[in-house]
Amino acid sequence: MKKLINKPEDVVKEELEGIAVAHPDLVKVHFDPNFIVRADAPIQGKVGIVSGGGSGHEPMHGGFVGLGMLDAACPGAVFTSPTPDQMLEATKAVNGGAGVLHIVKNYTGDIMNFEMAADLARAEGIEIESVVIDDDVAVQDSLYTAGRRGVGTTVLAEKICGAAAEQRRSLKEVADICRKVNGWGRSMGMALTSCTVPHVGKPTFDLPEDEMEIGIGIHGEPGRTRMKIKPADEIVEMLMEPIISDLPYKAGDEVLLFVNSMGGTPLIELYIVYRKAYEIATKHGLKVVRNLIGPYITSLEMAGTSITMLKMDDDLIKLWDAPVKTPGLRWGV
Amino acid sequence: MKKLINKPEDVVKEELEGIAVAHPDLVKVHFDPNFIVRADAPIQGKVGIVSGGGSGHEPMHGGFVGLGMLDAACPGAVFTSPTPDQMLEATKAVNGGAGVLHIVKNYTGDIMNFEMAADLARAEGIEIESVVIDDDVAVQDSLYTAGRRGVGTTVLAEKICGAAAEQRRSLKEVADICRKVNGWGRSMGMALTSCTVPHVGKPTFDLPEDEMEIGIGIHGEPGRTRMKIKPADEIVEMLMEPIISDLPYKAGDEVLLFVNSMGGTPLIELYIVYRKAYEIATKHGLKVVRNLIGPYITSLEMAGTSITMLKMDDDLIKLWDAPVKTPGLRWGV
Amino acid sequence: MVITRDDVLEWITRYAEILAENRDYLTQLDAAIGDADHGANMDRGFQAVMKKMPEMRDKDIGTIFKTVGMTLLSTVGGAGGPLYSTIFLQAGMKTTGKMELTLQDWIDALEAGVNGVKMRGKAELGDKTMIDALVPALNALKQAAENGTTLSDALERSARAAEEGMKATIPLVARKGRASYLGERSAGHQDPGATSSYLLLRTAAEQWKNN
Amino acid sequence: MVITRDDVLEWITRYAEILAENRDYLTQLDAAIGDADHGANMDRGFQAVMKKMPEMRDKDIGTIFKTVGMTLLSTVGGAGGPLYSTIFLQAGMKTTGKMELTLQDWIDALEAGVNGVKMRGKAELGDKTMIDALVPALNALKQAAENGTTLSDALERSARAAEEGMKATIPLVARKGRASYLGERSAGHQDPGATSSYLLLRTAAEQWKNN
Ligand SMILES: Nc1ncnc2c1ncn2[C@@H]1O[C@H](COP(=O)(O)OP(=O)(O)O)[C@@H](O)[C@H]1O
Ligand SMILES: Nc1ncnc2c1ncn2[C@@H]1O[C@H](COP(=O)(O)OP(=O)(O)O)[C@@H](O)[C@H]1O
Ligand SMILES: [Mg+2]
Ligand SMILES: [Mg+2]
Ligand SMILES: [Mg+2]
Ligand SMILES: [Mg+2]
Repeated sequence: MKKLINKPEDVVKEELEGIAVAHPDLVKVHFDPNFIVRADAPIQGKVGIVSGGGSGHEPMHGGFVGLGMLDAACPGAVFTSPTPDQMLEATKAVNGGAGVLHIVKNYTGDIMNFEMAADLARAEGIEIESVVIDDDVAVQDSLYTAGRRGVGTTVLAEKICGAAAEQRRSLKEVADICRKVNGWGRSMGMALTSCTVPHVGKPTFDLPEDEMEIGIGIHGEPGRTRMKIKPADEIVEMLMEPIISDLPYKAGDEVLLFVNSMGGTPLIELYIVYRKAYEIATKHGLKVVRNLIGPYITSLEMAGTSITMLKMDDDLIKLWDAPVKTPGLRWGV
Repeated sequence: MKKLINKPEDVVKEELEGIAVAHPDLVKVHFDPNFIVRADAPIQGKVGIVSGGGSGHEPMHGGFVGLGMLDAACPGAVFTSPTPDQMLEATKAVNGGAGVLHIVKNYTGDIMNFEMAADLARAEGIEIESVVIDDDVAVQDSLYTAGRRGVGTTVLAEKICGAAAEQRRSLKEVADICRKVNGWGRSMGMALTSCTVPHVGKPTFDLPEDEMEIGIGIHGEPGRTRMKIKPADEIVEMLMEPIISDLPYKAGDEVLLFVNSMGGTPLIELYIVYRKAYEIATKHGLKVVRNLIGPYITSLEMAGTSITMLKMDDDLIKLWDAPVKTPGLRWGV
Repeated sequence: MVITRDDVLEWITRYAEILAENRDYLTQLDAAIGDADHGANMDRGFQAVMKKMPEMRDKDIGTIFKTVGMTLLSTVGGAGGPLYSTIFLQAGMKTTGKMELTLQDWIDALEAGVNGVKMRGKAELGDKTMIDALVPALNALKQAAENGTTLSDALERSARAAEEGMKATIPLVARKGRASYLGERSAGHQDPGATSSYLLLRTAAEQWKNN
Repeated sequence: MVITRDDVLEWITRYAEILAENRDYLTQLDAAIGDADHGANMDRGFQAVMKKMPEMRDKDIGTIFKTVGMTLLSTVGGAGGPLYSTIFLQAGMKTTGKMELTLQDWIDALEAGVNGVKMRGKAELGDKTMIDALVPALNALKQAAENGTTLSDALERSARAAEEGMKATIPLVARKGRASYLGERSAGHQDPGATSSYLLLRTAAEQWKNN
């Protein structure tokens, strides 16, 4: 295992210590239970937004805490959803009296832990709305399974809901926007290499030099199919087709196109991916009105990419453009 | 070779095509000769700032074109300095009558090509200043060799000079600030893995699973020494010691601390590195007043990190904080 | 023919050791169809439980179970955290104040735990989860009690039933939890949660075999 | 006993082929002590030169050399680009209007080119650069001319001297170019630029051996 770490069991703690000394102007880091909270929380009268999940997806979620995005993030162990006590403390820390939105990615662990935290918070008199993100078209949607995973749309939902909360919209409105974003967002990912979970010490799966996994999630889990590696343009077609046909997006739709690195894929390749994704979207009559390109929701050092498309309307565009000031996303301020 | 590319010979062209469709609001991309220029160039009365170098270091330089940073960037083939015709055309495109600054990393190829371009531009009546960045303490400084490489300080110089030019400071002033930044900046890097140049198809060097290279540059070249891999804290000490003692930085100095990913190292590890670098800087009495953490000057997908420290004064801090709006760096606007 | 408070503490202690020994094994299983953390999660949780030993030593079994449950809740995370925590919290409610457990007490406690897991996780038998080890084990216990077998015999049967249930997860296509994202590709692998549940019941059978 | 315009064009054409064949070899050499692009750079440059063949065909040697130089300048990049471009541009100035070259013309052209490289790159003999192949080759040519040998014999001697100079770079510690960043670690490897320069002169000797 080649990583810039000390002891595997200290990875998350030391990462948080790094964040604490790096961004004291933006965030405060609490330990035991671990959570990252806006330096100016709680903000009276503003809906608080809390998210969280396993570590290893940086900058998500901790890097998205700050003005115009999350009020708090709860990092679990690497790829392990955090625990209800973290979520409860984070919720209390950001409660400004207008209620708190939990943005939860659709994993059994995240769902159950956030459910318990919401129950506990409600018991303390805090109004809670929970919205589950399940945008991964690589997984068949079904009532009889855990359903779809929550992936790239999470980042977009956090930005957009953060802006809505900043405008002092009500808990119900912010939660409704979150549901709309989830309903309008679709993602699909692929991996060229596995990642290595620090406490495991070797790659989660073996992928021969000439093969790739299509339909991976963000936890180093294998994808839906393994196949020979192909040119970028063909790979992008394999990711875009199921996205576009799933919603389905219609000619004339305005969309945000988000090309994400799984962690180990550099920007030079992302632009090659973006070029083709943009071409395909345009060929389908979609109007790419906004975009995001970079490593925003990662799987440690995994090489690969995911593409997320989000249908936009005027309100979403305005919320997307609104100022954001976090360690991981910043503009307009 | 596992990369999201099509044909190796098309990598740079297709990356540029991606940038062109991704950021039409910020930049225009010219082909044959290749250069990226601010959408609103030339700006009358403003010093133009041009940089360039081999591709494979993204977001540097193309991602730093925009308000408050570069006016144009000239991308060469992967790891190959661009040619004088690119630089000449870029220089002409950004010349607003106040002269043009060339920020050149200290590599024989970059130096020679920029020299020729400067001669050609001067022959066309454009005032040119060239500042060479040579901040890499891994390389012995000597008059009898090519000297030190230009690495991380380049990113900081481009941001700071860009802000100075935006304030309509004169060519001489902007060039002097660039020289000051170069004089006050020191860097050192290390690699956990090699990168793979697309047209070569296999890693530039072989690095066993338990070894690392200390003192690497940004072109996949081997470093100064190879050794067994160590815990992050020890690695950071090995990078920080030569940096701090080289300038030398003195207790009480205000510094900017820049922890960079070589491309394949994810943010979670960078924060572990930052934590220790911050601790060491603080222990030496240095005051870390600003920082930058992320993949900003990369070597394709190489795993590893580099640390840059820049001594700051009030003017540099103000210029650092000034608005910047580029694909790769953005704040304040 | 009863399980004393000390038996319970020894069982928990031994299970913590078993988890440490099987940490990599459980993680391997989870790497194949999940995210390679089940061993580490369970081990972290039960190490935290072991730190609570001093304060649990003189408590009743209900309090012990509830302490284990609360500790797991705040240290395990993932899907395993709430589920194992639920088992112990629910078992704790059924055993409040008790200093020893009869076979029937143990059945009641386990049943409450298993029902809690079903409620929380909404998994059915055959979904390729820990339910597939827990439910057969519970049924075997009940059957043994009806047949009037000894406590140790009943425990052995429940461990065997858990083992069979665990092995039966191998061919299944997962319908719940992270493995369900793999669809057909999840078949051919043993479920990690069913495995840790089997180990829990196997440890009970070994630990209490002279009761 | 002269080099005609067509000889020059054939030499350039053949060198382009040789570079394509040695592309990976040159890149390997550059990977060891540089950045693994010398083969690709030179190949790209001379492929671009080949595209200019139609327009060069009926020009004088000076114009041909200058066209090659300008083409390399805008297509090679790196250190190799300006240096090889300088060789051809300078040689072109010395041969303006000429339709054929005597041995002395060739010596003058190459000398101008080598001096240009020295000026631009500021490297000395022994710095582990292309200078280490070019300077011995030039000296051998001059010596041969003094001794009154035939053109083909002189060219063969210059190719051999370039080869020796190239091999002599192996033990050297680089003081110029990218390899100098490696310090002592650059010793033990043959310089890629000296190798491509050797190939240039070896191709001339082969191509013009019947002149
Ligand atoms: N809905 C569910 N009901 C019951 N058990 C479940 C459910 N979902 C997952 N599990 C169990 O949890 C185990 C995985 O636990 P763990 O690896 O700790 O959590 P995670 O999947 O969040 O990484 C699975 O092997 C399965 O036995
Ligand atoms: N200052 C110099 N003078 C002469 N030749 C040089 C100098 N610097 C480098 N070279 C030659 O250039 C070669 C490298 O060329 P190339 O790989 O194309 O450029 P780069 O080093 O920019 O990648 C070296 O092997 C060396 O022979
Ligand atoms: Mg997990
Ligand atoms: Mg090069
Ligand atoms: Mg798991
Ligand atoms: Mg080179």
